[in-house]
Amino acid sequence: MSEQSAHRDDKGEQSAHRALGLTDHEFDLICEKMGREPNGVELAMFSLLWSEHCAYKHSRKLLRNLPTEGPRVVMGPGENAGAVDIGNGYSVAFKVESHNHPSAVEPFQGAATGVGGILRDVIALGARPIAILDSLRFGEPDTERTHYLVDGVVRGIGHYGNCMGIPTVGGEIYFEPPYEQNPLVNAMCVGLARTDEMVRAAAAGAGNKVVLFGSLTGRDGIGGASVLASAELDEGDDAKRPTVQIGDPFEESKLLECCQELLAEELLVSLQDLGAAGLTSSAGEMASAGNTGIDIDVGLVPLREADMEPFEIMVSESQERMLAVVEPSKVEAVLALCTKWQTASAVIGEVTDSGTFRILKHGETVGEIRVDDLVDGCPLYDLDPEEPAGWTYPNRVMIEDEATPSDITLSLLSSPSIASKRWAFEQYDSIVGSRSVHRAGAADAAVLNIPESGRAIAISIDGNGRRVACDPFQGTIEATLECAANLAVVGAEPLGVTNCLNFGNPEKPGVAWQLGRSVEGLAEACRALDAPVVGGNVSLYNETPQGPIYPTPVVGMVGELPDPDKIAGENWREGDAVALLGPFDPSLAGSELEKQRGELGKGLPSREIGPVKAAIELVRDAVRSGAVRTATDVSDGGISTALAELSISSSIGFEGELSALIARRDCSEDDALFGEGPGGFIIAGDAAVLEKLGGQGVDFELIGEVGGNELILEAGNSRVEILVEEAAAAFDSLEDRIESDQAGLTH
Amino acid sequence: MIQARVLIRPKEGILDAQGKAVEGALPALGFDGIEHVRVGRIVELRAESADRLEELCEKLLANPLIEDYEIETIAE
Amino acid sequence: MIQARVLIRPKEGILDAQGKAVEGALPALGFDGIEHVRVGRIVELRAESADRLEELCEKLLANPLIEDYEIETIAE
Amino acid sequence: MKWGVLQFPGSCDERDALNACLIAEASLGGGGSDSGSRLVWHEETDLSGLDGIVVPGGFSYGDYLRAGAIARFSPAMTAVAEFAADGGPVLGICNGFQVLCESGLLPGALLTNERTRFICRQGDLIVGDANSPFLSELEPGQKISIPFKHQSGRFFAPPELLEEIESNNQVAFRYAPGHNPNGSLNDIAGVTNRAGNVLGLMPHPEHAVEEFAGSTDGLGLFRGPALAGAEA
Ligand SMILES: Nc1ncnc2c1ncn2[C@@H]1O[C@H](COP(=O)(O)OP(=O)(O)O)[C@@H](O)[C@H]1O
Ligand SMILES: [Mg+2]
Repeated sequence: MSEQSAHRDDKGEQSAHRALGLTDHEFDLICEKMGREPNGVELAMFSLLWSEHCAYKHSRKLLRNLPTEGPRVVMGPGENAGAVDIGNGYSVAFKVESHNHPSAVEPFQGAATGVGGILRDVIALGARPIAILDSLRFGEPDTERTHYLVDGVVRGIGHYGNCMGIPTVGGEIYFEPPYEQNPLVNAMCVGLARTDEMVRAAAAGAGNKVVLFGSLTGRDGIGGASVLASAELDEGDDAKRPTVQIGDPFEESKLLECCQELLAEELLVSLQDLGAAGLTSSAGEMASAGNTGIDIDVGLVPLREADMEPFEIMVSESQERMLAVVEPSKVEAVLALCTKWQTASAVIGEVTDSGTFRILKHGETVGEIRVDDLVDGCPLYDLDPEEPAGWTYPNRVMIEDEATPSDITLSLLSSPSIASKRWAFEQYDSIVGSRSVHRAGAADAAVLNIPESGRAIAISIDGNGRRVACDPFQGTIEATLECAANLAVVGAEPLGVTNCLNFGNPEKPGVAWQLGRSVEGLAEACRALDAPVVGGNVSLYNETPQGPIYPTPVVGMVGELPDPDKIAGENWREGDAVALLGPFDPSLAGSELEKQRGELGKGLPSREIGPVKAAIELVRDAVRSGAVRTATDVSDGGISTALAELSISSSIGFEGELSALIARRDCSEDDALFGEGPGGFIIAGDAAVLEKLGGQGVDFELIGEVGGNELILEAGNSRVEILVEEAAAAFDSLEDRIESDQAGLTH
Repeated sequence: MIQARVLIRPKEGILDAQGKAVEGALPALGFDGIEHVRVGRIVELRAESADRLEELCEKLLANPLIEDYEIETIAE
Repeated sequence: MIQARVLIRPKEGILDAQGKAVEGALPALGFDGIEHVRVGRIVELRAESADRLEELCEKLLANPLIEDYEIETIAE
Repeated sequence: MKWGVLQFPGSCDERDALNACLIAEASLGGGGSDSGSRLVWHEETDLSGLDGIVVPGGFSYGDYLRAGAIARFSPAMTAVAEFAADGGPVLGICNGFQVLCESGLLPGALLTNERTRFICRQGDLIVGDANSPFLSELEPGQKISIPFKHQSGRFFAPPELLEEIESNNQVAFRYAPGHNPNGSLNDIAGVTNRAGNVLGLMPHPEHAVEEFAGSTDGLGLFRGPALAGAEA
């Protein structure tokens, strides 16, 4: 295949580049840069590295506006993961990544390999992964397809993390119709490393050897590029071309230990994981970052199937593989350690000073591309944004007109997006590693003990796509603020942010507008919070003939706290006073209730970040001082839902009223009870202690008292009155809705 | 060389959780009239001889306390 | 009624993590000369007819993307 | 006491278990980082100098085939069998329990959970009436809170064997009423060998040894052998 050209005038391969996703313009550009037409191997490599996924061609310009610097930043965007300093010589590395499409095709393996992939990004920095979080989006859980996807994805995520011995400590799941055909599976990994032992991915030192280790290379994930295969191979051979990647956490766990030992023994110059586009992207990016050239001999790559073509070897996405640059004198020791950990390894090439990426097969050149052309040559596109005139997503009525405030509260609690996700999270090992700080019923932010630094870290992940669909700018600000609010409740202060931008087709003006406004919102919120964005991922083209998904920026935030013994939870006590704190100005726009009423529309009220930030800081300080032991932020479902959740988690009721809020905000009763928006905290405790939080420049009012077995909440003439038991039953109803027709067959 | 196929099944009388899960899923998927579902493992391998296959099963492939096994071989 | 036996195996070319781990462990257990270990599942069931078994495999028992299946039936 | 904690390819909780051993030692006035407690690589065969062994949780060899099936053949397990035969205390946790059952050091087997799913939850256990150094600090009937997390934790033994386990007082722990997560026979969460020096359980006492974890009820198991030794 290598000898043939991929000329577009050549009849048989006329549209090879198009079938591979390259435009005619891009193909011409490649020819121009190379001074000739690429052969098949080269074309396959270009098509992948110039893909949206690898080249960020529609998003890179936007991402440049994100704040990425700060005193605690150790590694920012551009590395395999971002990292921030947590003191005492330690850093935490973290990143969130999507595996949406593979999970739509094969939910178990798709989710499992999504976790495996993000773990390797963190492992590649020399960090030991200490936590996983997941952010999932599905359609409403009332179809066989959604049940199948939820079951497979949750099992897949659990399977990988559980087998690896890395705790899955948090996450979120939303169920919304636009995700029905295009679920989102985002996974975040946090790792811990000694700052001075972290490695970068850049290849260095001409003459150094390139070592591939881990799983054998097979035909996994050769998706788009199989077009080349069918052009080359006989008809009917397609069955030999699996595209589904299979995860093997056992292999990855050996790989992790092996990498840790290789680095501890100082045997590596640099390290890189193999992810999308396999060897092509990892070797290419290593050479690009190090301003070197690189030679790879596909004849030296340990294969699972003997008869693989050079292009297949170069683009295979077989999982659980790493690439290292090693000084010649240390190669033997590296291979010996790989043997100790029962993982395959081989020297497959060499770093050169040629500036070119040469592909050889048993010493004979089969492809040759300038590293710059391959890695940085892809044109970056400007978007062509246009704000859509109205609400472009469907509306469905899910609640009766005559529902009383009590009915509404129960309906919100049992809404799949709000209901307890215990069913899912109990399938995850959340305690392995002995760092997880246990707080009964608490879910706002995960807290991990870091004795190495003498502190703890908190992690939150958030992204309500529905609100972003209403208003991409405000919605993304809110997602970021919510992460910070979740951290505040455990006394943590933001250190850094990662994000995954899940959007539809950016070539459509409406989606382009969503993407642009969302990134602006992220940038604005991160700047205001002094929380630099140290990494992330972009997943575009999330749409089906039914339309695009909700624009879904998933924000992951890592913070630090001085004392894991002083964090607020969701357990209140009989007789506690309860207060509403913060500039919360509730509105039904974009709320869960508006969704249930089928009345969603464009726009969210804009809110200033400053006062929200002040409330976040006040809560954080109060929690740190030990004054507040019960706190939560007001989120989906509004105040009635927040109070109900607190009642449920401690099995004690509440009685109170919201007249002060209604007067202050001049809002409706529904707004007060069920409205959403940023900047609201519910805190509980000793009245005298709470009152000290008033009069500090942050809106504050006592709203009631803990006690009894009912949740009673008055707002003007509206009254919610439900038994805590009833609320708990509604809140625990997700399992019954999900687990109806799945089989729970273990793979 | 021989080609061997080892079938390993949960012993009669032991609750087969996976088999039960399959049975539980059938009605929702619209399958009637299916019963006695048992899920086991199949291990296929090539061996130089059949001599030690029994031992391999006893020691590794099956746990005689909870599983029965059956060996089928084809000489090649 | 018929008695059916469904053999489900990882597709050729698809990573068989189990088979690989078992094969890797054999030499240490003192078993030599064994290769090409593949681990799959076997599902046995009784059904009123064989009509919809194919569909059952596609929908529930096997994952056609990554697994091949084979149905053997015995009328009773 | 010097503990050895086995490490197989795919072990997950071995550092946690070692940590628990060190905390227990420290609580008894010994230990420290130079206590001599250490990880034992699965290829090691020399356990001399060690006073107790933990076969930890995790997914040894990926749990492929059956949980614990491959790990039992490691050289270190041969050494552990000798160590146990000489009366040394051996604690198997979760996957380690499965390994000990597979290798015949403990009676019974562990099957896939009744609901086939992995489950991770804090639960209550009732201490059984087994006579074991690991239980020396615990009273029969005492309730303790220990997390469990597993997919194959359903304890099974054929009727005669079960009867034998019960009549020989080999039950170390039962799930408290309503807390049996997996369908284990007789709510059995952990058993000992006849002599009592080998104990296996599905729940994870090593994840209940520090305040921040929400319970320290697991510490007793790790303190037990040293205390029993002191009494002897
Ligand atoms: N939304 C984003 N925000 C910030 N950084 C991003 C974003 N998306 C991608 N990046 C950065 O761009 C680089 C390339 O990302 P990616 O191709 O996903 O890396 P990898 O190949 O290592 O998985 C990474 O350093 C990543 O952190
Ligand atoms: Mg990477």
